[in-house]
Amino acid sequence: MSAKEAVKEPSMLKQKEMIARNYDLLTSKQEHGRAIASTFVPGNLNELIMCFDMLNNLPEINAIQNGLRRQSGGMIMDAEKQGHSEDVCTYVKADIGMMAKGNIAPNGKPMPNPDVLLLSYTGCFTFMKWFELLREQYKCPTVMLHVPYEGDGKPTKNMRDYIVRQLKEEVIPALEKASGVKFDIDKLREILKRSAAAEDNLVWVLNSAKAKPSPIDSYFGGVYYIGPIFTAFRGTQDAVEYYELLRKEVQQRLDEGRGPMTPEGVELTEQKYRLVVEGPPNWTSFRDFWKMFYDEGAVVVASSYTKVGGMYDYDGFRHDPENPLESLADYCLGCYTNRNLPTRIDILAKYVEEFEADGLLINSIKSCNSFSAGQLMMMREVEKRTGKPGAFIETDLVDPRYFSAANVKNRLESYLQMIDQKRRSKPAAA
Amino acid sequence: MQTFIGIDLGSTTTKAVQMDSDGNVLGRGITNSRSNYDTAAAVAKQEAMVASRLTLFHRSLSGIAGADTVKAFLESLERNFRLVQFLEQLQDLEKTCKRNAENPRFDSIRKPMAEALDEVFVRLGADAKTQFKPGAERKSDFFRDLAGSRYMHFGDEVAKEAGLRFDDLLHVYDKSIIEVENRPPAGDLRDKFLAALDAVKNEGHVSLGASEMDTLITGALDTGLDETYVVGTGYGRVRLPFPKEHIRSEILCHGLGAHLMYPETRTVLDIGGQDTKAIQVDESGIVANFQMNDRCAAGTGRYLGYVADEMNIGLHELGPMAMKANKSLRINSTCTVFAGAELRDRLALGDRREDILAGLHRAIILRAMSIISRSGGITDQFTFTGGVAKNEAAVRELDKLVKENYGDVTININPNSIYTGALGAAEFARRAVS
Amino acid sequence: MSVITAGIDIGTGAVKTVIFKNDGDNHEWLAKRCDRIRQRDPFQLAERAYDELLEECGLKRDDVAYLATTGDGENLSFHTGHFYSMTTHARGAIYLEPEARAVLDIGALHGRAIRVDDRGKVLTYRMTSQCASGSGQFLENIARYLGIAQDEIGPLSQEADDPERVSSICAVLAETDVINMVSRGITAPNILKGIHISMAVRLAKLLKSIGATEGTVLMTGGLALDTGLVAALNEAITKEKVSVVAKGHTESIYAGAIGAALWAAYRHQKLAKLGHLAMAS
Amino acid sequence: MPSTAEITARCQELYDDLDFTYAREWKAKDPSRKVVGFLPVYVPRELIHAAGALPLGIYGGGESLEVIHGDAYYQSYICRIPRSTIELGVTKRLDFVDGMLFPFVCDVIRNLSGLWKVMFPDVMVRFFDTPQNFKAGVGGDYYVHELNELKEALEKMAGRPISDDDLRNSIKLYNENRRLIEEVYALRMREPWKAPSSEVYLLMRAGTIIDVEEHNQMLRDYLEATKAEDRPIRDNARIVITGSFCEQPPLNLIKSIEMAGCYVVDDDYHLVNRFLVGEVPVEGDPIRSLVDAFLTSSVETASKYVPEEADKGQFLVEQVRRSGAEGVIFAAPSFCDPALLDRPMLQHRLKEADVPYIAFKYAENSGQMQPIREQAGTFADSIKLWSETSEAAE
Ligand SMILES: Nc1ncnc2c1ncn2[C@@H]1O[C@H](COP(=O)(O)OP(=O)(O)O)[C@@H](O)[C@H]1O
Ligand SMILES: Nc1ncnc2c1ncn2[C@@H]1O[C@H](COP(=O)(O)OP(=O)(O)O)[C@@H](O)[C@H]1O
Ligand code: SF4
Ligand code: SF4
Ligand code: SF4
Repeated sequence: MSAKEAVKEPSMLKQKEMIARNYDLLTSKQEHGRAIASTFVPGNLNELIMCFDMLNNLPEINAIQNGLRRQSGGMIMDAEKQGHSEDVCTYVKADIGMMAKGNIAPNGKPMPNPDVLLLSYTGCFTFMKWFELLREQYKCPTVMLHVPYEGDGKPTKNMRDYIVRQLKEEVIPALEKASGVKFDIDKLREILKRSAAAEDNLVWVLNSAKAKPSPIDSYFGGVYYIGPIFTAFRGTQDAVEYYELLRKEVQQRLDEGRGPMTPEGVELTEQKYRLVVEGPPNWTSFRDFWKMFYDEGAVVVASSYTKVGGMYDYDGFRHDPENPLESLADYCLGCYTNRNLPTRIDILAKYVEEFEADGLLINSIKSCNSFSAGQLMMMREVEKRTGKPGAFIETDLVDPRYFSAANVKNRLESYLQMIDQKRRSKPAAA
Repeated sequence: MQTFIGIDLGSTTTKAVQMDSDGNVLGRGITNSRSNYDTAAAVAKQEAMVASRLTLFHRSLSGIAGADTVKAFLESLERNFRLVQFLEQLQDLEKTCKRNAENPRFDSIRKPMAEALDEVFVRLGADAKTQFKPGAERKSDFFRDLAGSRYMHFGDEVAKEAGLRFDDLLHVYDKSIIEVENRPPAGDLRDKFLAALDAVKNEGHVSLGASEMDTLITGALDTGLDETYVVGTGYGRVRLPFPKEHIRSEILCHGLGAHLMYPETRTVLDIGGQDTKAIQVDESGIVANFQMNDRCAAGTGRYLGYVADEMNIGLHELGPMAMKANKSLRINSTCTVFAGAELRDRLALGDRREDILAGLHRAIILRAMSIISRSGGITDQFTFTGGVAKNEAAVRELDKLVKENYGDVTININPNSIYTGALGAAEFARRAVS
Repeated sequence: MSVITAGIDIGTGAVKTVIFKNDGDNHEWLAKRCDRIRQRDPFQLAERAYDELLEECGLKRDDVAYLATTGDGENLSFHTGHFYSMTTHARGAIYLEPEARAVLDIGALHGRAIRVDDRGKVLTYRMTSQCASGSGQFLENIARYLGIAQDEIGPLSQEADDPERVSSICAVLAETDVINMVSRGITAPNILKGIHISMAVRLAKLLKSIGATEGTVLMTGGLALDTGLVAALNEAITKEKVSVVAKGHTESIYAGAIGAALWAAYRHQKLAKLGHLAMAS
Repeated sequence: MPSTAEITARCQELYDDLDFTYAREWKAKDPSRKVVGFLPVYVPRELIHAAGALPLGIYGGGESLEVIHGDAYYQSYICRIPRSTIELGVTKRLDFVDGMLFPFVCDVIRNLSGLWKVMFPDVMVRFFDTPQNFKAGVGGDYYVHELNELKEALEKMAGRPISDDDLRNSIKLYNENRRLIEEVYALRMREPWKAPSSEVYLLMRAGTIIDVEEHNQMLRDYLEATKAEDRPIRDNARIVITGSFCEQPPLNLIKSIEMAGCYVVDDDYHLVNRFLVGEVPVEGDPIRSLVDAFLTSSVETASKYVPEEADKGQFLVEQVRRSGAEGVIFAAPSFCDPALLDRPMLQHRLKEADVPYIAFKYAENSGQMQPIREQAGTFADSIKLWSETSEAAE
């Protein structure tokens, strides 16, 4: 990442500062004594954690940070040396490897152990094993919140009741115990109000990509936009402000007919291809990966990855202060990977249509069965429904061994040339 | 005249196709790929140009001589041309081998080694004449293969006679052949053709008058073949010294190439040295979908290469041997490197070579079927391209499996199928100008 | 009373045969021989080698108390018993290098790391997977491609000044990587060293995963003779901050056969004690 | 009375038959009959049986199915069972199946349920979830609802109601099945040479294919037949296999382990047969009984959460102790997240208990047995050469 840094927009600076502050808070636990909960991005109950004045440490985010800094490769190898299989999710191994290396946070200070593991079991099997593994190391209280999978594509009352039951009988008591703070439902309502406000602006920003040219990149830029709301900031005033700021900036680009900014500081305004992307990005070569897109004039107008930590556009879900626990349950149930395949197909097909995309590109992640198992069928179904061609590339999240730049480039280029050739042959139809 | 050239720099072979402005193929050239990509591309291109010249000879001669004469003449011309070319390269090889034999490693055997090399090359030179006799059959047209197998043969003889280790002679060869084949092609084509024409005269099989000769030379040899536009493709394309707009992805080139050969093609399967690609094209040859193997070379052409090496036979002998199988054994591991081991395992269990080979071929095709299925299945017509299309056992298995899974579809296999990518590239070159 | 035992190791690349005379804890190595298989029937080869070797020692088949096979020798018709490769390599390694606490057995297609105790007992092990990435065969192919003889690989590799790592995991695609490197003008020593480093890193990982953290690691199998690999391995081990030293041994290639012959002696003794001698002859 | 060889041959025939002739014929006997396929690890077969349907275990395509279309649905880094299952579907080998249950094991089978819905819209397809919370009032209540939903779906499919007595009767039959299966396992623990692991394996697989009453008879016959036969004792080590609860290893692998010197004295191959431990009460509300059995007396396996850290892995340790095993072989399918993520934790527990173990991976169509023999053989060698116990066994 030696390339020169682009001009930073105010929202970027704000986010950077928020993240730094949170890491500083986490690593200075000794001083302030606030308890720490660890949990996952999908089904992240940040509002609830905030109710107990606890800090939220998300191991996936640490893995991403380590991936971006190209530290993850070594950590994964360390975990494999400890006997973890080559075949399993690399987020887990990066996390375990990080522990072996002294659990150093991105700010260079050691990360204190969590006081409670909040196993919000949402949309991914690996989560369960991940926290069983951490529990073995930390020997700390662990509380399971089982969020049933929407096998039939919709949440049922039984599912919601089950989650609320677990919140009341398992999660809340465990958090009370870990933090020493009593649960206050009114405080939760307050926080949820702020969540909903930020969510409105996020959805607006994501929908701005319907414009041509799109003022944002909904994947490579998108992963930054979802940062606060998917992590330790949903429900904070900071998040509310961040999304207001972001919306203003996007509004301005929209008004001026400008495209998103690339890391090299140029605007991608000449957008030759509009794509919908399914699947998480690769983090270890994030910049190179992105460059392959903008070098060809490809912009991502919608993506499913920006819905893993909460789905706010498809069926309009918002956190609801009137029904706090129920809305937390609905939030968990609706996370992207907790939805069944027919629903995921529907979501993607609608994106292709509503964002007038040229096609669906799937970045299939070796690590992630939750995302990846079934994606080939999804691609074909979306092609069938939209009549737009799909493409399939394979990489990994944080394992540099599984990012073959030449391969990805070859596939991406072939795909884009194919779209191009198609367009040229039927100028009238297009 | 204007010509358009497509170059397909494959992992195993490099192919070139030269086309005129009407889209007629003038010549095709092929060579083995090597570490110097520029040289590989240059050699393939030169080979295509040689073939183009032969086409021109054909064209200009057709007006003035009977069909049999034309045929005999062209046969003799090409053969003699190849001989001239071969001797030139052999000379280079000899010089290089002698230089490499001066390595301190051979200090103790310097003299016998030098003598042995002299002897080997004397025999090779004499042998070349028989190899290129009228009607003689050669194993391959690549200098590396041709010189290599003869060198092994004479090297073994000479080493025995001189009491030297064959391994040492072999080692000198291994080192030298790399140097030789990575040197850009030397010499002028025109001179070589003139020399070959002389040889044709001397052979005396074909009698042509002086004026006819002149017409030929001006009509065929002196016609300019401009390289109007060149397009490169293949896995090594990014390393070709071409600007970006002269490069096309191999998927597009294969799609278009297959379409040119068989306009009704809707599904293309290409099995090359390192990759297997399945491509769906529409009625104008535009790619609609594709799949290829990546990260793992299991079940590609190289797989057969390993098997052939293991059995110590030529690639082109594999297919015929597999055809003699009584049954096809089930082979599960398609890991290219383990293919040899699996073969050995099976032989140890008492299975027949032919049956194992049949199983290995089926394994490759099964993998290809998966990739096809991933790309969207097979729609009539189906075209099979790439080096493995030359293998009859692979073709037989494919035929069976296609019929079983997709019913009665037309399966096209062109004798020039290995040039599909280069053909597509040449067409892209032609379109870029028109 | 001394007993004669023999060990035959049938590998993918070569058949190794040894004969021992054992007297309690004294083992005298009488004879050895290694035949490269090269498309021949390994069982016939083994039988011939065995008989010729016996003759060399002035012995007959009947003089041998226990013939143990290892490697792919399970089905050899005239053996007394069979031990699996890791069992025998462990024992052979201790014989060759009594200080060894781990064994790295790298042959044409396999790689195994074995942790052993001072009596040659296998404590833990790891094998490379079914994928042939980083195998000896691969190195052999590359050397051939570069025009380098097998015994030159090691010395050349140690001349490297700027080794270039191979990125592909696949042994076949890595060949293209290497061709690419040559095309970029990378020198043979740097390429070989690069491959050695890739292999060494994996092997070091293998070693670490079996918990080999101190003492000597003895390399057995054909690649133990590759000094370049041994050097790269020691560098990789140092990087991993593990205090072991990897060593080759001139007789490393016989480790499996030796182990088989020695276990044969042990087993023979045990069976004799139990009165099962009939089984052993 | 049939011999073990005859029983095994019958089981092998059922195992090899990827056209599911037995189930097809069973169904053809009566137009009201239905067949419900299910994948590993666990479904309450009692409920399916009570609906008058045949529960049919679908364990992928095994070693003999040539997968051609399946790879079009799954990337190379996903295990084999979903792709061969898809192959079975695409090649119409499952066209007679009226319903398919995809139980919760991992995300692969979970997602396969959606795939099936898209590809086979005429089949009753359900993702079957079991609770990860084991309190009667929390997970229990949820599970009661889930089972009732499943019951309604089955009733709709079968076109008839399932009465409590139907269900009680089915529970009774499966209780008998569980008892007999435990007897076979106990026999093998005592005298492993009398019940080779490949035979037991096939016998257990048959239980997932044929009607429960028929299987009960088969089990009785087998137990009887082993008594009558004398088989040679071999100098083998005693081991437990774990991690093979979903995609199944090829039969050759199971045989290779034994050939390399290991007696398998316990395993987790067809866990559905033994998922509920002991008898399910026949009195009272039968749905509640099934729920309670699941909550309080079911096996520990990777896809079930273990609420207390201290309990994790104890089931395996207990299995080793009870079966008198000398070691554990972790045999997991390649790319199997549940088995492979669980493995380090189980290994820690074994280490604490001083139980030796080895681990390897397989695929249902693995062809090369050499590495497997090598590893199992070395393991057996080391137990035999070094452990004190096997000295006596000689
Ligand atoms: N004469 C032949 N007979 C049979 N197979 C052949 C023959 N020539 C080449 N092949 C096969 O074709 C493969 C090379 O295919 P090719 O299309 O040239 O690959 P690439 O485009 O990757 O260079 C070889 O690995 C070999 O398996
Ligand atoms: N002098 C040497 N230097 C480097 N490698 C060697 C040497 N001699 C043999 N080898 C390698 O050893 C391998 C054979 O090893 P071996 O342990 O005998 O294998 P196997 O037991 O499978 O037959 C060959 O593939 C070759 O690459
Ligand atoms: S499997 Fe996928 S969703 Fe689960 S932890 Fe790994 S990357 Fe995240
Ligand atoms: S399995 Fe074989 S072909 Fe595939 S990646 Fe490994 S070495 Fe390469
Ligand atoms: S084998 Fe493992 S990963 Fe595959 S479906 Fe079964 S449980 Fe899931």
